[in-house]
Amino acid sequence: MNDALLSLVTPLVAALIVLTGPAMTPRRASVVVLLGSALSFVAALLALQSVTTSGATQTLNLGGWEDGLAIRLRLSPLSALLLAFTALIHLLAGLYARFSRFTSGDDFWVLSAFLHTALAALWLSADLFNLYITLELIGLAAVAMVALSGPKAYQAAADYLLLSLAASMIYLLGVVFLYSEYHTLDVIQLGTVSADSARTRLALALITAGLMLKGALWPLHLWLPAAHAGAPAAVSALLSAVVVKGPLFILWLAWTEVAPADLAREVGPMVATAGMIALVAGGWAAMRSPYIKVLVAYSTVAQLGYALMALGLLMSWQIPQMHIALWLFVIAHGLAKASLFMAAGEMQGTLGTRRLTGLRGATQTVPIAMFAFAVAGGSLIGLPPSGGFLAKWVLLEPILSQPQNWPWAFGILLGTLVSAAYIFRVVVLAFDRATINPPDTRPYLMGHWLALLPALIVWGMALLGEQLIGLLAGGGV
Amino acid sequence: MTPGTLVDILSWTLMAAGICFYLTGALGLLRFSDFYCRLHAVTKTDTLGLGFLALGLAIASGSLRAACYIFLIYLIAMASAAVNGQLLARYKLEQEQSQDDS
Amino acid sequence: MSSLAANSIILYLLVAVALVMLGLYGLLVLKDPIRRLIAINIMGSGTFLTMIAFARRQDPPDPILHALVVTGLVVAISATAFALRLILAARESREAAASGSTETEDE
Amino acid sequence: MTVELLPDLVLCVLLLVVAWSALFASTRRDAMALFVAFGMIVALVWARLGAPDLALAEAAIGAGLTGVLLLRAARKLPVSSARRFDYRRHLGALTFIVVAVSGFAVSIILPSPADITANNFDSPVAAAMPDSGVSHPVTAVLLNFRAWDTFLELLVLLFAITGLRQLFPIEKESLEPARTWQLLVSWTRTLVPLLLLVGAYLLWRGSSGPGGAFQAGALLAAGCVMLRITGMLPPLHWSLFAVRGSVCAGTLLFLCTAVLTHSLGAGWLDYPEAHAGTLILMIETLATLSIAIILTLLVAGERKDLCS
Repeated sequence: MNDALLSLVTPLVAALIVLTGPAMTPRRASVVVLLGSALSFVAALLALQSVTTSGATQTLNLGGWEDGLAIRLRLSPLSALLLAFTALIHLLAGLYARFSRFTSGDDFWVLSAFLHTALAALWLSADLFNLYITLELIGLAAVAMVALSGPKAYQAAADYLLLSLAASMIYLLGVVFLYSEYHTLDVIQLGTVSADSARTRLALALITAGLMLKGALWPLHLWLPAAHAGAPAAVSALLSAVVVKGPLFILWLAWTEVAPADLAREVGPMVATAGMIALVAGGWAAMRSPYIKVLVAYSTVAQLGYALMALGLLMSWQIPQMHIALWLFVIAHGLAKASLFMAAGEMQGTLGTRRLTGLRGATQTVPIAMFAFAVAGGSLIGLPPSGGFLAKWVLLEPILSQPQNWPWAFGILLGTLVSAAYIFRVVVLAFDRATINPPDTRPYLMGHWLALLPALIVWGMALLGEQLIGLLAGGGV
Repeated sequence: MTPGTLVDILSWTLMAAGICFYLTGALGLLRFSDFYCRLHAVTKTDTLGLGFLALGLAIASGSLRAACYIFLIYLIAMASAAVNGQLLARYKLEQEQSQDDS
Repeated sequence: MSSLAANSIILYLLVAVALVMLGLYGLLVLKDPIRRLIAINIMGSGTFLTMIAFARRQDPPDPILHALVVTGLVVAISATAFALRLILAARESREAAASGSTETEDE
Repeated sequence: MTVELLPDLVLCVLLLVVAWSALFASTRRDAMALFVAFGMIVALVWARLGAPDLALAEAAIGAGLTGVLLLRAARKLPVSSARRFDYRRHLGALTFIVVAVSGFAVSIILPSPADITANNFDSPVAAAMPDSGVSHPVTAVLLNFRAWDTFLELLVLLFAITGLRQLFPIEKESLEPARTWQLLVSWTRTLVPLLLLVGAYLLWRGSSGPGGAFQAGALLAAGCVMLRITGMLPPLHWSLFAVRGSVCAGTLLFLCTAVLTHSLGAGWLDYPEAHAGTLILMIETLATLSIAIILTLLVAGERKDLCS
């Protein structure tokens, strides 16, 4: 637990130093925040190691009060993994923001460190109200970061904030109904006492609606493309890679731990169906988008469909394999999407256009960024041996083993085809050497290489596949 | 008729009077045509209405301490009503004047 | 502190749900961002009223729910202030763009 | 139906009517003004429901600070023309609410009304109170049992102010100097010391009765906002260390306490029992400072405050 707390505290300390420190230029701020992220990453890895070697989930009652009174923090293999993942993504995005030519605004550093803290607090919390505050923290930080790209993004940021506030109110109302019935906010305690009743159903429905709106899960995703596409590249990477996963984590907690198993079994197919529709609808919208970043943003909607589907199937079948698939998806998607957004930002900046058609001949003008885009896209499609392939493989195995489950496999197939279509649409344009769109400026290679980095990591995930699966299988929670 | 009921009757009468003033104030707010008249209706009846209400409550409470609290509250409320009324009226007046100029 | 009748608590619960729904409806149909912000705040008041009504089931009222409302209020005011400023800034930037000022159209 | 229900009914009708008219008022300014009135009624309802702490907070925030916030925003917005009365919108809202509330009543309340209002639970708070270091349960929950929530709540304020700082891109410096009337200035001179006194009292009082850091901070912020608007307080330049320091002070002390109790004491935020009361008062004091400054900046902050 010590290491996990350290991982939570370091970015906050970095942010406070940046806020109060004397003569804090953006350059110094970047150094402080990057150091914080790096330390946090190391601490998260240590936490991961300690939780896997001890083999048990650790809990901590804050303030030393008994269960039910204290807020409980919980370090499971999953939360340790997510801590490390968040720190890694922040480190990568921070490095990109530091060395890329396209600045992300002076306040990027404080806000990104704040966002990191809030996410770490979310992964560790096991208290529904505490989770509400972390959600609000994430929402505020994310909106402020969207607004970093200047006045043209304010409208999108304002819409994002209003919806996000409404969503957290709906979530909070659900939490209140749960508390009114069970007199506790603790996830673990709720899991032992919850029963199928009208009030529980209402509460879970409210919680689910709020979280789906917050996490841009289909059909409540309409705010996402404008917000994610409007932000600076490093911010888009953070938003798509980790921010939308927060609500997903709480949704997963609510349905696998708080909800009674029978109710979860009943609702599971609906969630999985929503995921399937998200896959196709999001992919279709991505395919038809005329802008590079909007395409990538819609692809987030589509990819979250996989996660939603894995969650739905986990709820209805209650097999650990779906749990593994869900979180592998989250991590693989996070890394790939970070790379896609950074590459898109680099290409867009170098070629001087936001339009997809501007990418003609990108293989020659911005080869490295385009390579990063293609490699990350390969993971989204699920080409072996990428992280995306690993996740899809784990998801498909139990589906294919039973003939009555094949409709789900059909959905996945359709989703794969659509994602292949939108990625190849970009790649084909990029190979068009006849009508090359000349770059505005000489490409600045550092940013391109940094955009490639997460894509390489996601392909490297396959090497660690066995360990990752074992890690996630070890702790059911 | 015990002294207790006498006090009750007195306090209820005062409170009823206060409520009457509030009602007339509300009526004035709704029916008067012009800004200053409305302001007049609200502030004047508010002061009187709150005064009677506070007096009634102070008598009903039966303790000197509570009566003092209520008196303090009345004092602050009255002062703020007077200041706010003045400020609103002046603001409106200045707006009208600046409109006339242009 | 006299305990409140069960009927009153139910009444307040119903009103709280009505407020949340009113806010939600406003959020769905209104276009003006400031009115939508007001709608969200009304939703919030409804949610907090639910909490306080539930807290009142005990005598003295449940302190945990009261503490949660205090926390919720802070979150609400911070978010409202931020949102209001954001709405104004968005409006200013649109006006600047519309009046064809030196603000560049695009990157 | 009993007579006791009458005041509640009146309050509820008032609440709904004002909320309704705040949403659908004909002009935007009316909507804002009505929303401030709504805040006052909410405070009244909460006082009625036995929550004086919250009524205080709501009155200071919902009616006071939000009012200033909205009125300042209204000054920057053009006057919107009055909208025609759109009966479809009202009808739609009415249908929506009636359906939802009756659905709620039928499915949740009617099956077991006694179960909803039952008082069958012994809160663990009462049992733990003697060890908490304070005697007011809400303060105990806020600063001891659920101190982590309060810590994150301070972070919410910090996030909001950091986010707010970048939102002054093209705002011109206000052309007309703030018009200050003599009456307003003298009224502020009278009121602000009173607010400071009440704020300090509430902070002190918080350990044993309704009150506490947040209410005190909100009142102090109200005073600072008044001073700031009348121009009696110089701009709170962000570049001043004192401003940034006090913005972060609450968070910093909280964080130090957490780390120290973790490394030297029994655990994360586990206060040593003998010093719990003192520690809580210290944290509350700095938290009040932070809350007051941040709320002031959030409500009255201008470009010259935040972007220097």
